[in-house]
Amino acid sequence: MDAIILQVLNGLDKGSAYALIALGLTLIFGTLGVVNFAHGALFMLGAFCAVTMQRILSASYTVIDETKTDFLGNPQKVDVPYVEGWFGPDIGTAIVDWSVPLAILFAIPVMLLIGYIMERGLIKHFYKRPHADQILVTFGLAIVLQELIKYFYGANPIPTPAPEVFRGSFDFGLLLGFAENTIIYPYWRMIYFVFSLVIIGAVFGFLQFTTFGMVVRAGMADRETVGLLGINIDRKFTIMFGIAAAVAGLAGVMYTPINSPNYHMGMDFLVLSFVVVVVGGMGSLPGAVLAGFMLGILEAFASMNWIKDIVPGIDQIIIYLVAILILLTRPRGLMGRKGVMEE
Amino acid sequence: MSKTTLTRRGLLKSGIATGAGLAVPTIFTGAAWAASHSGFTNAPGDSEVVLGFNVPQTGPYADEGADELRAYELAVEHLNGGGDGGMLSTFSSKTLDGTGILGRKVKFVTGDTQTKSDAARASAKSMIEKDGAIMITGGSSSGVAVAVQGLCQEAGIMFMAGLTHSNDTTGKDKKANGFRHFFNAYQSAAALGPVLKALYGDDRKAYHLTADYTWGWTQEESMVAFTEDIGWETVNTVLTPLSATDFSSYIAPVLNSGADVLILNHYGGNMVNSLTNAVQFGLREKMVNGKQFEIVVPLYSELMARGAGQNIKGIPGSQNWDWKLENEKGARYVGTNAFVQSFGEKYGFPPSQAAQTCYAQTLLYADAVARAGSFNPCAVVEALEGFEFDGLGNGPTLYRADDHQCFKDVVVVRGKENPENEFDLVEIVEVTPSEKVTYAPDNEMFAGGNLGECNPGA
Amino acid sequence: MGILEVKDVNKRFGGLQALGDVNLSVAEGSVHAIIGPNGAGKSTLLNCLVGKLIPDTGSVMFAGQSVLGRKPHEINQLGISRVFQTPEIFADLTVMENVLIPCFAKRDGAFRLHAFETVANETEIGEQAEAMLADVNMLEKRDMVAASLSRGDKRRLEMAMSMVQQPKLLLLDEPTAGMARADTNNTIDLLRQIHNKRDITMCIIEHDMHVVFSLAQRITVLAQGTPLVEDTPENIKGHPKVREAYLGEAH
Amino acid sequence: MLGLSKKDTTFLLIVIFLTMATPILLQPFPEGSAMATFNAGYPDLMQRFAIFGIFAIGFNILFGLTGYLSFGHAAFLGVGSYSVVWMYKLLDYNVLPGLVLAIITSGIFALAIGYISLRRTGIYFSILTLAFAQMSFNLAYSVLTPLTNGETGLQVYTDDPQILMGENAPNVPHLFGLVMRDSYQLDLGGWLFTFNIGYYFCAVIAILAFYLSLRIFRSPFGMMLRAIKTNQTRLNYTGLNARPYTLAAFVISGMYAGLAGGLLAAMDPLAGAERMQWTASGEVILMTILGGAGTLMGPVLGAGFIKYFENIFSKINDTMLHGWFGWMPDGIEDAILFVSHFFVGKSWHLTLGLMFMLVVIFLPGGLVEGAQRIGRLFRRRGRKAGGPEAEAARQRNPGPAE
Repeated sequence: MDAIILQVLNGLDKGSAYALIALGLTLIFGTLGVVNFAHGALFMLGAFCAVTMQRILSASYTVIDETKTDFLGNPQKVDVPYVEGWFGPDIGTAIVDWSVPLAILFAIPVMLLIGYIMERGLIKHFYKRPHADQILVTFGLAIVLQELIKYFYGANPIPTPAPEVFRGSFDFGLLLGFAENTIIYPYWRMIYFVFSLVIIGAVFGFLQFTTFGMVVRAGMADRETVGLLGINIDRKFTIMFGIAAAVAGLAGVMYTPINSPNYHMGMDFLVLSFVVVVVGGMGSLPGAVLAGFMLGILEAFASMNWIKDIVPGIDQIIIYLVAILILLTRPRGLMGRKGVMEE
Repeated sequence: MSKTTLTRRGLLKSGIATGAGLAVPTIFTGAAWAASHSGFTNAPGDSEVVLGFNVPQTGPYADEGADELRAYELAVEHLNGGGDGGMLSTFSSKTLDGTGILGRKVKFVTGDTQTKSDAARASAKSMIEKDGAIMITGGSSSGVAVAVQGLCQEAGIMFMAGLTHSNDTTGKDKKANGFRHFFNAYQSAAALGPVLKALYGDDRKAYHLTADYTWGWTQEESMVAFTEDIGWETVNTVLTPLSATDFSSYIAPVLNSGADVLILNHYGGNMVNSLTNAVQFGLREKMVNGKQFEIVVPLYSELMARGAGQNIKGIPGSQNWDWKLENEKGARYVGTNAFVQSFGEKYGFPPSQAAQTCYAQTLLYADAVARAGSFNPCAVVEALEGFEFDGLGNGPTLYRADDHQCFKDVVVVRGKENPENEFDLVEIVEVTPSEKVTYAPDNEMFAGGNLGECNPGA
Repeated sequence: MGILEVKDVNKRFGGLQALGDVNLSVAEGSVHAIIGPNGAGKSTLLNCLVGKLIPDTGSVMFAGQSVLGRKPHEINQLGISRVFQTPEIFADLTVMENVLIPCFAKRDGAFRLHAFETVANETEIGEQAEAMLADVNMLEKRDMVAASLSRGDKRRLEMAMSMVQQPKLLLLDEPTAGMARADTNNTIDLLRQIHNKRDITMCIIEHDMHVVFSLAQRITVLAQGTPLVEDTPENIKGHPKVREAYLGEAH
Repeated sequence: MLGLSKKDTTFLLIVIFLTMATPILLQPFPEGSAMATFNAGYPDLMQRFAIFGIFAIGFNILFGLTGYLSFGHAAFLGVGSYSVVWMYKLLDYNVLPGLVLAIITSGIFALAIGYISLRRTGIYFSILTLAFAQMSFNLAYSVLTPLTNGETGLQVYTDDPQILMGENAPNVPHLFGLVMRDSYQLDLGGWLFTFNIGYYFCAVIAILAFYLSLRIFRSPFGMMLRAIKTNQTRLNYTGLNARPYTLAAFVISGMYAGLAGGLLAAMDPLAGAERMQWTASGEVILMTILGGAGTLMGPVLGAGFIKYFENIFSKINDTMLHGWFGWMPDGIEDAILFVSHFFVGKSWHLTLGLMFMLVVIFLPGGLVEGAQRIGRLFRRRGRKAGGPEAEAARQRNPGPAE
């Protein structure tokens, strides 16, 4: 029982990442009809917003410390972050420590801007092109983006820890009456889960309760009619693309303490998030979220030892296996609409 | 089929009258030149010799590949008499004098393995077929090393392995034309065993998480054997998919299993992520069975340590070499400082163990050619087999003839609590002497392979 | 006994009774029209005939065989061809290819792996297709991409595609929908010409009374999923039930 | 000739000529010159051009004609390679039994995967094929190691049975004694041409594969496939069953992929699991679209383009750059070197990504369209573009996104 609760928790948190990426992917697909292979790259760019924030905050000036020597026997150069110089070591360290949460503020405008530029500069010209062309051009863009990141940040993962106070884990087991250490769960992962719920809720609320959202939803259902009503749907869709980019970016920022970001993390998530979107059903936002959490939880279960003992290697294929089973029993995924991307 | 032919390089550089259509059958780009340099693939001309540096330039190990490439360029510079000569001055064999190899200027070509066996072989083939490389070296994973080693064996080219840690490289998949300077999973485990006992006692319960591919398995097998040797109990061994990025679902059950040590048989991105996750779950603050919970990472690398950041603090593991070795452990490791000095002067930071092994391999090859007096792979193999040397930073070392594996001291390190700078991430706990990590050539973990005959190609 | 016999067909969509006890008999060689106001169930009935929908109860017999449970392509192979309300053609293929495909379907059946033959060498089929194109006055457009045709030409192409298979029964779903009067008249002429020349049984679903009364020999009036009357055009014209059904409809 | 129209026969003859002359055409620069780096006429790369050409031609039969975008063709590539290496291990180094087995096993795999996946269309089909291929890759890399040798890749060991191995039989891949890696070299005043047996073996098979694809394009079957792409509803109501047609196309293209995989192992006796990864499926998609989906030569051009970048651009390093630009003043040289670093050597992916974008933005019909535009420049205005490619290009879906 405790093992099951544990894996549900793990699954929820894996699922949060899948759901957030799939949500953005579906937003872009549903509103613009564009298959965006660069969406994983947006997630990665978000993560590197956190890295950049960390770099900015720890921007340093060099002090030569004559008392020590470096590896070549020269006097040791010591980097002192400006913030430490300005605010003193204690506050300075604290600010650097909080770089990931601070990066959220930084990432929102940056990602909106990147989304805006991408849509206006590139994606816009591909609305009427075949999906194959969209795939090729966005895949090319994804490669370019990740190679640029690699050029400036290297290929190695870059540690971006959570603030000190959020490190460590919480013992759920004690809360539920199990023995100590049976169900432990890191604080940051709980934050990530809550954060993803907030973002998902915000996107749904935005689409449900604002006029803007209403128009976009109508546009998702029937673009031409909405266009005929004299509403400038294109402009709204540009904003939607920015929002989707920001959702992916925020998912990336918050993910950095869970796994150190590297330049190819976007590609790692890309294929899985496509599977998630399709299992959820093309064009369905609730479907994407549901499928994200479902596949996350199933993946966590499949990694349990006794299941792996019965079916060796099941954790390697579970997502794909489930995807196949679902698509064969439900032709359009969990909540897909008819006629969307079936040609 | 006649095998008399002219190598492209020899032909062009020597200025033999060409122009007439001259079609001659060859095997590979076979070669025949001066009497002592005939009958093997890509025999170099009089003026220069080409080495092929095949390292990952894209993909997750690109930074490690970049460091290997730096070391190779440095080695070439030193072989050609440039720079401060690096380890040439400390190397026990004195045949290399800075005039290239056997009087030929050393040139090199580079390629991208992409850390995929296919791409690595394609890249190596282009070096052999197009650029006339006489030796291929490099790589950052065992799959690639085994694949390229196999190719070189077939083509009659020398292969000096870069970073490859799987037992198979000099075990099941060993080849006559291939040599490994880097240590292996068995040696890691053998070196770690006694140190772990000293650190954590002999009454421990270990839980293994293992990357689900060949290297991971050999690492796990070795670690299980040696930890059980010191009295530890193996609670469980769990395989994790190579493609996994989030290890939470594998790590969460660890505490509950009654284990008090977690051994992460992971490398690269897997290792960074699994370690980060394990620390995140607060495993290291827990007390289990009345003991502090501990994590062990058998194979360490500086770059991975940097990726894992502060999570690495206090985590023990093993390395082939460390740049602080000579300073901390004395003159036995002579060469280390000379190498660090010239590398550091040129690039501004200390070299990684991957860089050191690649630099050493290049020198060892050049020296073997010089001692053999020929580039013929069979002559080189003969010169390297059973070769005992010193002064390349690892202390006295033996290239064993039975399996072409180097036997030398293994460095046991631990993540430093208070690093002074970003390169000073680990502290040396102990150096396990080479006799403690030496095994019989027919050890069962290395069984099944066969060196075969050396192949000179054409 | 007609070539098409529909008996007691019922079809429900959830709470909606789309078809209720429909009985219909189409005589061989005749032109039979099915008319009715919007939502009368005309399209549902048609879809039941071609295999897109399966009725809940009842039977549909064609030339003595049941079509129920058969897939659309099987029903076509039995000899029923269908023309859509908006022309369904192979838009990316040439006009000639559009007509060749039904010819091959007629000759080779639903599937044949003729991967090593060459279309250009199939002279007999080519001649068939050319003759058909000549019949609909489109021979000079044979190498045009179908997507670039005018709407009227697309309609004619689609009819040519159906006709070239020499079906026993041709189902037409509002063949003049959205057409100008002149186009409508052209279409009527075309259909009449085809009927006379090839003697094909036709079943037309239509909205436009002008078309119906110009072509049909028998008419079935459908309202709320049930046939009201079936009779000759002359008798239908003044029929009170028909007027009642269409009352409120702007016709 | 050969059941082809005159135009197609000419086209085929041109293709045959280009294929046979590849070892010369790809060595435009004299050996030892600064530009020699850009020569591609060495056996391994030429073999890859031919092999990936076959892969892409086969993929194009499915994607170019029917529009079904498979994300799982790499699985067949891998199956083909494993089949050949297993034949080496069990019988001997003759490539023929392996290649036959490769085509058969990949055909069986394709039949099974296609039968299930083709129950869905559009992106649902794509994801089904992706799922099957990824499962194959993940299992081949780990659990199925006894069958695939996992990470290391399947290879021949000296203690393998090799029951047909004769006394003096070559212990490298060969065709009845014709050793694949043997080459003849021709030296012409500084130019060096390598005529490799393996390449010509692949080239002959590639020409056969191309010929077969040409026949399919011109056949009623090919026409039906294009009809499926443009309007499946109409096809059904025309009395044709789309399923067996798509399945046949899927199996044929799967067999092409298996053949290509088999040839990879025939040239180089090792089969790595990465061949089955989704990136390999992605690569063939990119090749096809880049060259021009639905055209005859496009996929081959796309394959050549990508493989050229992978193998040539990745090898350019600082030493070479210095060799080219060293004569320039230091400041300018540094600037050029700095810019070059974004595009060559370890950054070759970036160049490739940019190329994808540029081609798809400016040449929606792929490289073939580019070639046609250039061709048109040289032809008189107003003359209708002829030739089989123009026909194929016209056949390609010009319509908007669905």
